[in-house]
Amino acid sequence: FSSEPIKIGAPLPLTGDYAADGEHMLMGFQMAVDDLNASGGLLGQKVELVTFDIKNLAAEDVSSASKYLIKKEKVDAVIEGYGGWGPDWLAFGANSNIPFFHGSGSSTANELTMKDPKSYSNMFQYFSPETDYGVRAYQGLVSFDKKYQYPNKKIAIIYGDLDWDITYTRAVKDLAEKDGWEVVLDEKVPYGTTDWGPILTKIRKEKPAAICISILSVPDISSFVKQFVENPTSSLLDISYMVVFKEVQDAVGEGLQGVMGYVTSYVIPTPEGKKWKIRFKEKFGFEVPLTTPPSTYDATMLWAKAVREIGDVKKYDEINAYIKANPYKGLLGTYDFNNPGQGVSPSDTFPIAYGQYNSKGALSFFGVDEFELPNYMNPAWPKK
Amino acid sequence: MLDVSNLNTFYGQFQALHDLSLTVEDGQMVALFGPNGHGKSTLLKTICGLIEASSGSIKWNNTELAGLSSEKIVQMGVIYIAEDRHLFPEMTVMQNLKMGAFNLSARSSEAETLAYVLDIFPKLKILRNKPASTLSGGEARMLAIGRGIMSKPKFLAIDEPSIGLSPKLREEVFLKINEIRQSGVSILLVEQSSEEVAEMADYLYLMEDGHIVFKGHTNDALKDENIKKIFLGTG
Amino acid sequence: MKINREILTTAGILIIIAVTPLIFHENSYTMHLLIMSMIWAVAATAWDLLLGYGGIFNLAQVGFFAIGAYATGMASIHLGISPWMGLLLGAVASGLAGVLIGLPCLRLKGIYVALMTLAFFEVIGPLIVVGINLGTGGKAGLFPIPPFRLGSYVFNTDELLPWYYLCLILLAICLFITYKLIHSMLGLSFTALRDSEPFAQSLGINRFKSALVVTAIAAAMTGLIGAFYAHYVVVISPRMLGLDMFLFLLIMIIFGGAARFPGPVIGAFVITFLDDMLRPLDSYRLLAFGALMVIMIMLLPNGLMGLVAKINIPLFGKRDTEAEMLNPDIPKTY
Amino acid sequence: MILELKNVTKTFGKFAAVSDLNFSVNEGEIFGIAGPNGAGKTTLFNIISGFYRATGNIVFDNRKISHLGPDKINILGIARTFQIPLLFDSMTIYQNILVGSHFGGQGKSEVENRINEALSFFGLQELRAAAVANLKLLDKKLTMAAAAFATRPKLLLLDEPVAGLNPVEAELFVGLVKKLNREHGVTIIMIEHLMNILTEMSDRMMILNNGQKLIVGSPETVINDPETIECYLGNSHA
Amino acid sequence: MSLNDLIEILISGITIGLVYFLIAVGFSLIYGVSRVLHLSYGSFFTWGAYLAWIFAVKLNFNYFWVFVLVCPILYIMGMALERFVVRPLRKRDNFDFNVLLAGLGVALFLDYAAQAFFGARTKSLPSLLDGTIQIHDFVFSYQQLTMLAAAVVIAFALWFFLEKTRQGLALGAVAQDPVGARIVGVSLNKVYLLTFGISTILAGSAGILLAPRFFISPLGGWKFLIKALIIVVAGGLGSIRGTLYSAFLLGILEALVGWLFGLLWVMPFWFLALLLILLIKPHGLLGSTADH
Ligand SMILES: Nc1ncnc2c1ncn2[C@@H]1O[C@H](COP(=O)(O)OP(=O)(O)OP(=O)(O)O)[C@@H](O)[C@H]1O
Ligand SMILES: Nc1ncnc2c1ncn2[C@@H]1O[C@H](COP(=O)(O)OP(=O)(O)OP(=O)(O)O)[C@@H](O)[C@H]1O
Ligand SMILES: [Mg+2]
Ligand SMILES: [Mg+2]
Repeated sequence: FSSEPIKIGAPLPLTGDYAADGEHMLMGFQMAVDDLNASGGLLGQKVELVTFDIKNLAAEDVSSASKYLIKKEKVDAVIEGYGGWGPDWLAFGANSNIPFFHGSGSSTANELTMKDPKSYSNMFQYFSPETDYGVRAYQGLVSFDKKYQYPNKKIAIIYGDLDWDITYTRAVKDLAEKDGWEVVLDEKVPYGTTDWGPILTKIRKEKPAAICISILSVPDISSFVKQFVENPTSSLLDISYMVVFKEVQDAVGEGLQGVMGYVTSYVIPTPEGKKWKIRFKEKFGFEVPLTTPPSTYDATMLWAKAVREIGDVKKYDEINAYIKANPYKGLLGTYDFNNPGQGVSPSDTFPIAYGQYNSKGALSFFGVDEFELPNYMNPAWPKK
Repeated sequence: MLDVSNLNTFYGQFQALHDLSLTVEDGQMVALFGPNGHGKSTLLKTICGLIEASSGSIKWNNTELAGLSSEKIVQMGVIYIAEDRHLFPEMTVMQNLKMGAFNLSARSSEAETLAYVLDIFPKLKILRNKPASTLSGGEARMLAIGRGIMSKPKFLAIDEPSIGLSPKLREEVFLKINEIRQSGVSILLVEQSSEEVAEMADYLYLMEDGHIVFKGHTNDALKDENIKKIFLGTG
Repeated sequence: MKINREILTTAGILIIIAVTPLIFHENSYTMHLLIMSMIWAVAATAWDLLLGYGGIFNLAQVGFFAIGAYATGMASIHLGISPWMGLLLGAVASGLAGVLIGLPCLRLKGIYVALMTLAFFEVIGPLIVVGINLGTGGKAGLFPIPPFRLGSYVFNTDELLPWYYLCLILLAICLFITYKLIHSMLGLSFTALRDSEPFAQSLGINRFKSALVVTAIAAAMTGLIGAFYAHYVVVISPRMLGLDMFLFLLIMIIFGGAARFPGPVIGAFVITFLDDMLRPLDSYRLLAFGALMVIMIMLLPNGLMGLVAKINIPLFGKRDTEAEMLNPDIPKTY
Repeated sequence: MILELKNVTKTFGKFAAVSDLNFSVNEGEIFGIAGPNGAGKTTLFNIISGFYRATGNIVFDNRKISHLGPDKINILGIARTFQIPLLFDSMTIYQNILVGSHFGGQGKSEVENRINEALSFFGLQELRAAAVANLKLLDKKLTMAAAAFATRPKLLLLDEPVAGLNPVEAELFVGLVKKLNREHGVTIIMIEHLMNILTEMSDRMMILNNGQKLIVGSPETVINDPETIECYLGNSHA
Repeated sequence: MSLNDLIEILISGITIGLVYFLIAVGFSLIYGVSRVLHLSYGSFFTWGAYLAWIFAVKLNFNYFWVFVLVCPILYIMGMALERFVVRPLRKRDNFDFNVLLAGLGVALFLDYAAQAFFGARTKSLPSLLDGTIQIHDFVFSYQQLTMLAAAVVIAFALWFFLEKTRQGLALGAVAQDPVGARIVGVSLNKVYLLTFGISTILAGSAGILLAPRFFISPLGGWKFLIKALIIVVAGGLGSIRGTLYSAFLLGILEALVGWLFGLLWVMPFWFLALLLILLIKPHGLLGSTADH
């Protein structure tokens, strides 16, 4: 390697409530950086990861992150995992022109970028916005009428007070209502809810055919499912992104059979994808979790490709322009930023995976690809 | 027999007791007089292990008390009745008395002692379910003395028991203390001054600035006009 | 004003802060840390005024910070008022909130005040979230909060010097107010109340009134700096009400020295930079912090300022005793 | 008449510590109160000085004060001391008195005067800079009284002021109280168990028993009253 | 609202109350005896659960052995905290304030030590007993019933200990007047050690009992600590019975408010309830009136 390493800045929640997610994001980065260095580095230079703990994602930590990474460490790209708070990143990333990738999955962030494309020309959102996941969930949860007889047309919507949760469930609700579903429960709950008695009483009263709940916290969602299963109604249950967490599976066990949700970082089982999964397991000793590692890996690699193409890591504007103009094929599909919001959105080549826990306790996906199309199942709530 | 010799006690830099020696024979009542702020309470607290002596010895029946923890000292029957009472404010009068019998040697005879105490201070019987925090100054004093007796003392160090008592009660209290002495308990009684106490006591010590300035049989002291004037407020 | 150790230390600190940019103005990250330190210095000093001097265990301080930030944030985004007015508004809004919370809470005593105000603190977050229709921005927060303007100059994130000196002015103002307050009769009344409340009352001190006044002042100072913070970081959200800020402010107070003006200021700088230096430890950072905090309390119960008080330098006049530190002499004018 | 109590009752739960008490104190007199332990004397002081809220009516200096808090009552002109000495332990004597002078006294420009006067009246000039925490009892009691005096009271309530003092000290203190009464015209109400002192000082005396008034009158009548002897003084005083 | 709904709400309120009682009782005890606001309490709650996780999940012991093994460890941890952190501070100025902050420091340390050892990811414990039973229309899980039993046993045992045994009375005595306690022959250090030991066991066992319902994460204790604080205050600091009442009161309030207005309103209503309680009774439901 030539002497100067190239630095990538990674603001991650390493302590605090989101530390668990931070760990997974970090794995994707480590894998990417090791891959790059193993193949001789980037433009002959060693690649180095500089992390910054953004704790509970408070604005000043995000602000400090940008200043620390850009001004002090002088990194050549910033890639964050996900925060769900796109606007924060726009506020701080826009002051420079270095490539800045954020995984907020925020439709607001896309809209803001559209309004001021010039100052945000270096900002790329590499997760689909939450509304698209809502659409996907709607298709999986409520409109899957070919193989399933819905007992009624009632749906219950429960969501945490994050933007992500609100926007996601709103999308499901709007589509369902348009289809003639009756929304019998539309309830916002605070994060940290682990006693669901009052809500479950309402659900038991209405016995809705479908329940859609979005709250991005393992204890919250696990306790919901666990307490629901103690005295269940015959409802299809969508727990949104939380299906991916192994912890939820460990905690709820059998009760998770038939529960559905979407996956943001689903490695498409192409030969490359399969190989990558094996490599991951060799490196870390366990199966790739369905959380973020492939995403942070992809983001790093797609930036690296642009750098290689341009041939100079400091030519930020050119790199940004290249990223925008050229779709990149990664583990999760083809990233295409060529739109005014500079964010990816779902398509045939960049699918959203929607899955259901089967009787073997594994997620079966439908609609992602033709390889693994399972039969839709009625949730087998344990008999009392 | 309690034998204090060459005791020195400090509060930080400040020396409160200077080379102090004092003896209380079995069954004796010794009175210790002195103006306030001159170390009387300090002496009692040091004897009972609430304050650590920096040097000197305190022998109780040939056992060295200096350096022992207060609970061991209490266990041996050396009991302190504090000037500022130190009752348990949220406990009732009855619970306070029961706590007096906390140490193992007092437990077995708790019921008898309790009857004895309530006999001395009938008022406590009336107040038995009141929290100590609500007692009047004098009532609290009675309770403090009662609690001390509950500990089954063999040696009782009493610190200014008469402050705040009504004249009638004061008289009674001294009579009772005398009674306790007659039951075989050795007593070291601290007062600012009091002719009644002087007359009851077998032996008298006078203290000034942490030094013993006079010791002798009460009769001798009572003959000394100077002492009478300064320490007893009479003559 | 008699020159004493407190004034000398404070003046020293302010002068050092004022000249530091000569060295660091190039390094915008260090400048940023310095600005954050000043912000925390104000918040910690105001809190110490209550905790250390007033003996009022008000745990809602971080809440006042948020109220100040939201007042100016909402007013400047939705009503378009100038950020300068926003600073004032933040102070006033927080001061009022202080009174509002003080009215019920300060009738209680000691630890009950602590828990009542803690409960209040816990409730601000949910209220901000619930109040999304009033323009609080809900859980996502408010963005972007407009910057200060001076004539045609617009404060911006690339040039930190103007922010820096603005913040320094606010810090100086707040330190001045605090110093005056500690050495006023109001300050004395707190010592009196802490030593013996009945005696104090029997001499004409009204505990409730005294407590309410400092609570309002401390809240207003916190709100003021909260408002500055909002403009400086551009985004605010209920996440600032997390445990982090709460803990860190407390740690700053201990490190600096509770009730040892201007200890919390020193604490704020030390902790902010220490936190940054420990960054390479990643998730072990807070582990180290916890251990450090305990060790510090065991070794230096009076904080760094307690240490300063022990230093014997001729320039500092004669050595202050503990008692003098706690009971600064009272100015002869009333 | 500077203070008048009408039908004053204070109950704790079911127990009446002071019940249906009526009496008045004349301007300029020394009014002694005695009575058995637990008779309600301190409670009475706490009522008058606003620490307890009682039923009934209290009029001070032609104003109804029964509803006011301790700080207000002090500012109207009633100061008190406490049975167990209370002081601001972390302050000096000077500062203790300063608190009284500033918060309790009227006229901010007079603050320093009042302090100096209190210091010299109670002979504390020398000790003014001493920390009060480790003072001896007499000096504590003097400081407490001086702080109360610095609020310029019309009426001063003293709760067992000489308890715990030796005869010489007690005499000194009593002398100051008399001087306060004579030279500064401060009306005094004083609780004391030491009968020789109380009778010697008081213009009039009252005995409380079980929260009720037993007798009010001149010291001689009071201490020779058989009921007083029976419940309070005991036989040796007869 | 139908009767069945109401009963169901009450049942969930009582369940929540149970949880809160289990969490708050040790905290109340420790404050009651040693006047220490034990801010690392929540971390011991977490550690209890993590230790149980090691034995129950990693080493596959059954719950009986888990308790037998974990309780002594917790007891020792509690005593160590008393001996090495609290006791040295007790001798110095500003004890109240310093011990509060030292508690925070210990909490930070323990929490992040947990993260270092066990990782940041949420862990779960299996239920103590699996399954549910139905009574009329209402379904109870065995887990719920175990918690009920545990709460009853703990409440009774504590009551008995504090009111009926001499050691228990000694704890009270130390709380109210440490010098007085020494005068009657109580050893302060022993009592403090005992208190910290017991309350740490209480915290840890609450962690074990509740982990199957709420899961374990390094920072999971904070939420409970804060709730415990509110409950203990509302009940009256130091009163175990008061803690019992207020835990159930606030639990039922939570269920009712959640049902009527939504869970988002629970904390505001708690705040209101606390305010009301303290305005009417400034020392909480059963708090003593003596000034601390
Ligand atoms: N905790 C303490 N710290 C420092 N000095 C103390 C302490 N307790 C007492 N002293 C000092 O020690 C000296 C002796 O006090 P002590 O209480 O023994 O006197 P005493 O003779 O009992 O007086 P009194 O008649 O007032 O009870 C006094 O000068 C007092 O100021
Ligand atoms: N806060 C309270 N709650 C309940 N009872 C109380 C309270 N305060 C005082 N009492 C009771 O009221 C009675 C009168 O008390 P008070 O202190 O007025 O007596 P006192 O006349 O001053 O007696 P002493 O001469 O012993 O000081 C006592 O029986 C006492 O127990
Ligand atoms: Mg004494
Ligand atoms: Mg009295």
